[in-house]
Amino acid sequence: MILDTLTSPVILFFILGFIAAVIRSDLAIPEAFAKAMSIYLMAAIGLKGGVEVASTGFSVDLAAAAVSGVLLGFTLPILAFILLRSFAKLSAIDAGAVSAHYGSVSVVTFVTAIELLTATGLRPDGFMVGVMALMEIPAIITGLLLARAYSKRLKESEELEDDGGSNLMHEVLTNGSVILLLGAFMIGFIAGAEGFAPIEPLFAVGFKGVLCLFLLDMGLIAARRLLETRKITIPLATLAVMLPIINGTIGTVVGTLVGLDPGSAAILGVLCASASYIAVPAAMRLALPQADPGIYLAMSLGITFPFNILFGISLFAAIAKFLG
Amino acid sequence: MILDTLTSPVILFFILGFIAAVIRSDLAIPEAFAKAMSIYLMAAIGLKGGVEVASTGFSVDLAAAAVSGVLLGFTLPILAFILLRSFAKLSAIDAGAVSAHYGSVSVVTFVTAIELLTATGLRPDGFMVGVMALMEIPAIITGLLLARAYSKRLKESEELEDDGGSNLMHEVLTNGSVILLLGAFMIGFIAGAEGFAPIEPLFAVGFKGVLCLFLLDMGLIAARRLLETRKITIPLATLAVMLPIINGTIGTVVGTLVGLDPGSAAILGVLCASASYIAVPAAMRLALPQADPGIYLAMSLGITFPFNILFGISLFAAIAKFLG
Amino acid sequence: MILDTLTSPVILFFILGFIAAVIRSDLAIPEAFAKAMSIYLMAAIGLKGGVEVASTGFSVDLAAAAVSGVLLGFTLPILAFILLRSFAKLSAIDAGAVSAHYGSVSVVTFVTAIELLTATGLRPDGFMVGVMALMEIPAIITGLLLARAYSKRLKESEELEDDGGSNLMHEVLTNGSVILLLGAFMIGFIAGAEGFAPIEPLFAVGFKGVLCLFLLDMGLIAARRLLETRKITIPLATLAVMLPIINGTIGTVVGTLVGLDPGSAAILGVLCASASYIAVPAAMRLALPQADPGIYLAMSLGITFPFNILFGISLFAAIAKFLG
Amino acid sequence: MVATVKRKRIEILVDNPLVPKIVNYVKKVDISGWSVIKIASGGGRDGRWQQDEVSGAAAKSIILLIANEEKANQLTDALAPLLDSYSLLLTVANVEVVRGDRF
Amino acid sequence: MVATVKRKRIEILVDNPLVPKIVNYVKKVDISGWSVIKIASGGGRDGRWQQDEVSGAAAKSIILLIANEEKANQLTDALAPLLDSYSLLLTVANVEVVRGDRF
Amino acid sequence: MVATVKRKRIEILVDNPLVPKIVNYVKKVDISGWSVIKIASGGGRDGRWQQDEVSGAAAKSIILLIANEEKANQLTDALAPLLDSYSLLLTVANVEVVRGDRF
Ligand SMILES: Nc1ncnc2c1ncn2[C@@H]1O[C@H](COP(=O)(O)O)[C@@H](O)[C@H]1O
Ligand SMILES: Nc1ncnc2c1ncn2[C@@H]1O[C@H](COP(=O)(O)O)[C@@H](O)[C@H]1O
Ligand SMILES: Nc1ncnc2c1ncn2[C@@H]1O[C@H](COP(=O)(O)O)[C@@H](O)[C@H]1O
Ligand code: NA
Ligand code: NA
Ligand code: NA
Repeated sequence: MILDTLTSPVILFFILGFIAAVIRSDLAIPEAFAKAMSIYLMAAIGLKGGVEVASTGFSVDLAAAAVSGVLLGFTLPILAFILLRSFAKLSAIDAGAVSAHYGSVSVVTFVTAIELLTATGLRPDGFMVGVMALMEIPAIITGLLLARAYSKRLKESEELEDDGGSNLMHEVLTNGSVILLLGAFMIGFIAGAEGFAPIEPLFAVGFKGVLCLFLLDMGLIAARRLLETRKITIPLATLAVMLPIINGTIGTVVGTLVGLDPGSAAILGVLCASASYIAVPAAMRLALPQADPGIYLAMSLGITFPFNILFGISLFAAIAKFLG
Repeated sequence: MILDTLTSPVILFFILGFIAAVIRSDLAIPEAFAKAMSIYLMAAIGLKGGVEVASTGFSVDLAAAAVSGVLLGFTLPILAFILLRSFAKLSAIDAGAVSAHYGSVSVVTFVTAIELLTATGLRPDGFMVGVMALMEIPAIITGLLLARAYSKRLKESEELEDDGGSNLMHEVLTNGSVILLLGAFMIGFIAGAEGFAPIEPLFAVGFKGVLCLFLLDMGLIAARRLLETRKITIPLATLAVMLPIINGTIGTVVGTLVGLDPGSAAILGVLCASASYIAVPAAMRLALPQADPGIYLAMSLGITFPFNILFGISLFAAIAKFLG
Repeated sequence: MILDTLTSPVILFFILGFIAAVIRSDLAIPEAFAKAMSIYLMAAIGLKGGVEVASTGFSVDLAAAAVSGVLLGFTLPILAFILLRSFAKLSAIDAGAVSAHYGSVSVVTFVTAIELLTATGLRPDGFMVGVMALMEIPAIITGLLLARAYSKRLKESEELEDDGGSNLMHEVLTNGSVILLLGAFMIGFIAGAEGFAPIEPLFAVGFKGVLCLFLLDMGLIAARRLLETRKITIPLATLAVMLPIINGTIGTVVGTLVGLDPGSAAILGVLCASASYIAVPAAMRLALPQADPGIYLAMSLGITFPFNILFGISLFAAIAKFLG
Repeated sequence: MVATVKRKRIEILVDNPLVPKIVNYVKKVDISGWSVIKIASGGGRDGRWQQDEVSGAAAKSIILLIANEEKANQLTDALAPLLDSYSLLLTVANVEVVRGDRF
Repeated sequence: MVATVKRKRIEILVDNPLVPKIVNYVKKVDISGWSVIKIASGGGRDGRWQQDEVSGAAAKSIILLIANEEKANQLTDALAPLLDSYSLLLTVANVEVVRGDRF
Repeated sequence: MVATVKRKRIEILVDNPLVPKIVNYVKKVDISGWSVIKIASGGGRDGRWQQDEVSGAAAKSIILLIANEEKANQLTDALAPLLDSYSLLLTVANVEVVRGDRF
């Protein structure tokens, strides 16, 4: 499947963007266009997921996937935190912030995985969109708790900003991408296949093409992050590859154990392996301003994202197939 | 039809946007994307209207609708002005500005109405797009004349800016949305069904989906306007619901009387009921800078727009059906 | 064909934009939307060209077209330079900058020509996209050499910025549009018809419609350039029409002589006739900051672009048909 | 060291639809040029607002001008009667302009 | 000539996600309003960045405030403890505000 | 009250394609960072222009820099020869930077 992956236009556009940035081309996707594409992609997958659940109904699998996803979101950051502290010698604040990213999920990695898996016959269940939306948040809580528990500096300054907690929870729960994903999911569910039909053309016809252009932009961004960073040490770079492998394997195994079909188990693996670069960075900037964005963005955007797109997805698909 | 309306994805996206803003989510549609969608929607409806008129030819109905639309545009603001002065105690300047909004039209309300009416079998005539474009302007003139006639303050400062008049008429007649609607209408008319065919895919395939995403944004904007406003009194809020009901009923009745089919009569009602939030606010900022934008934007965007989308369209459709 | 041209929606939208700007309408296409459309158009034509070459294979024609294109790119600026110096009395610096524009190419003129030629049965070969990408750069080199050779002022200040040369070559070779065109061409070539199929809907369905909206913007921009300029003399305006006619005729003749089919020969003519307004202006601002952008932008965007769209394409098609 | 001249840096915060009107005043006073910067969001007595409104009528920009003191005064005098009705915010600061004789 | 008053022009360079937090401080000090300007790109100790990042977390804005000296001082005092952890850049300059009594 | 230091606020108005070149000069002088703000539209001797041009070659930005006087002088000296050919507009103003020792 890796070869299939590497000659798919979706991936080739990512590579094109990456190369363009490496040779320092001035190619750039306007910010508003990139945001428009991400809104489109999220609305599309939310709708499709909702329509699918409307036709299949709620199932034990759905509940199993949702519960596993949330539990993994809460617990995976602990392992990441330990490794980041011991192996990469990060401060508790930075380790807490980074581990929150790795426990949460990347929407684009998810969408790309859906495309690649579907193309190779491992079509995941529609409800995994909902699972993804649920998995955005738990790791933020664990990451913050870990940072607070192990950082002296934080404990001292805590009085200063007592209103922070409630603000943060509100911010995280009403995060734009969470609302849009869950909202579109609900709309798809309410409208059903019939109500969805009139708007389907836009969301079906354009989907893969838009994903190409979006990954072109992600390639540019990932490479520029990597080139500009001055914060990535060898242990950090190593963990940015090891954490997705470990988390993704755990996720795929758990998915298989709770009875998901191979496609859905692989997607659960991809979700665990992927690191957030939208919701969590914004939350961390707010809740842990002392943490260094140079570290968590370079790791999640610059290394883990390309790794998952190019290799991770195929790896977890292989594991899921082997187990399934 | 109200139930159909409320479970249509187009409307559900509006509600999603509204709820997202109410729970203070940071969900946002980039400004450039919103403008792009509005350009797309206007070009699409203009083209379709022109193509349709090219195939049906000019008719008595068209002339009747155009003349009624323009006359209603000139006269409806007078009623609004009286109610705003007497019932809501607005100053002559503010009342003039608000009444200009209610005499003019909202493109998005029109487009949404076309979708909802077509879905329920009440397909309006293609030429109504042209009628809408013609109805954007007259109310601006009436609103300004009313403000000038009844405001002492304005009369005194009139010498200061004698060049204002010609500038304003130019500004209003060359307003981007008017030019785009009429221009696309002309292009559709010249190109005809055959010339339109090669470009139809873009404008047909995406239309309803784009409308969904645009209404998502409108929901966000309407709710934020409403939440941020400090200018809306109970009488103003009441009028923001009553004026569309009154104007819309008048429009539907007039439409039926001049011989339009029920779909077109309902659309004429919707046009009368809708309040402008693009062309008129810009014109008012220029021509009546003393008027308070906080009032007219909150009324037209925050209350009247949601009212029409959720209830008004169904109401005028029912009236048109009953009369037709 | 001219009549067909002038009633095609693609051209009508250009005219609409032009008229809107002339009557000083405030109609505007957001910059981010315009850039998004140009990225989409370049990706689409690159992909299609690559897919086509993948199915037809490399051919003698392709090599002949590529070599002629590059040679024409290097040599045409010389003629332009002589005319600009002698007839329009430009300084060596300005003449060098302008001649670089006329030796390079305009992507939108190319795309519009492809559409119009295909519609009239003169379908050009897919590899012409690659030729276009190759033709963006050579004229920049010739233009700069000419300016340096004939300008005293430049020779004196040369020591000041010795690092300029290598920077410039890098800038020009990694120019975003060159990378995107060639990159998409490569992706289309690698993916082939089969790999392209899943993403084709976006790039096929939307293409002509997007081109319409893009030309609407180009009409606005061209007319605004023309209205705002204070730098265009009658000799310059004359050359802005004569240079495309001369260069386009040379290009069409050369294309026919090296054995291209009439459609491809006409496209080579269009490429020679068109003047750059994206890659070259940016390169000139960097490499010849002393040159006046008011001159080269008004000529290429304000006069030559509309001339080619409205008349040039039809002219070179007629010549190619006559010769072919 | 390079020669500098003292000039005024004028900032006018204004609603987008009114920008052309202010620019007309700038031209009348014969200031050499102007630059417009968009405000992304803001807040005041009328509550918060963001640029992402379909209706651009409430969005704002800053017009930035460099001018000598005389022209700066002429402009502020010309705009003073409009300050309230247009709800402009007009500030003037001192700057050194490097080789700025043409402003 | 038109009357002017002396005021402070405060610029706060801040990461986008933190803008609402700073605005809360502005409101507590009771400054009449604020305006936010987007930074398109920039660079510092952490290297270059551009606005066009999917993750808006590293993008920056400038919050622009006109206030009298007293409120300006209150605000800078309130923000001082956050300067480092939020890596704010906070500058204060003198401006004349035309008919600016309400600021 | 919080400690402030006196610094220079430099604004360079420049055509977009030249921004990287100016940034190179900024780095040579070792100023700690820079921020770029887009100009949406403007006008001068060459007539009006707007950002929404396909060709970005005529669009403009402001590079904003906070630096101490010494570095500010070094930079203006370095840029002076380019002012005319690049048609830059370069202004320098005084600001107080709160806790700004690192600039
Ligand atoms: N006095 C000024 N104040 C502010 N911006 C200016 C001024 N003069 C020129 N500009 C800006 O610099 C650009 C080029 O001016 P010019 O070189 O005179 O054509 C204009 O489009 C404005 O954006
Ligand atoms: N003190 C201030 N400093 C900076 N910007 C302000 C200030 N007051 C008002 N504004 C801006 O002016 C707009 C209108 O303010 P207002 O007229 O008070 O509603 C606000 O939305 C802000 O963008
Ligand atoms: N001296 C400066 N002048 C203007 N902007 C600066 C300066 N230093 C830093 N910045 C801005 O602040 C951001 C963060 O800087 P830093 O904290 O040094 O990484 C940079 O990306 C710039 O946008
Ligand atoms: Na994860
Ligand atoms: Na109305
Ligand atoms: Na050419």
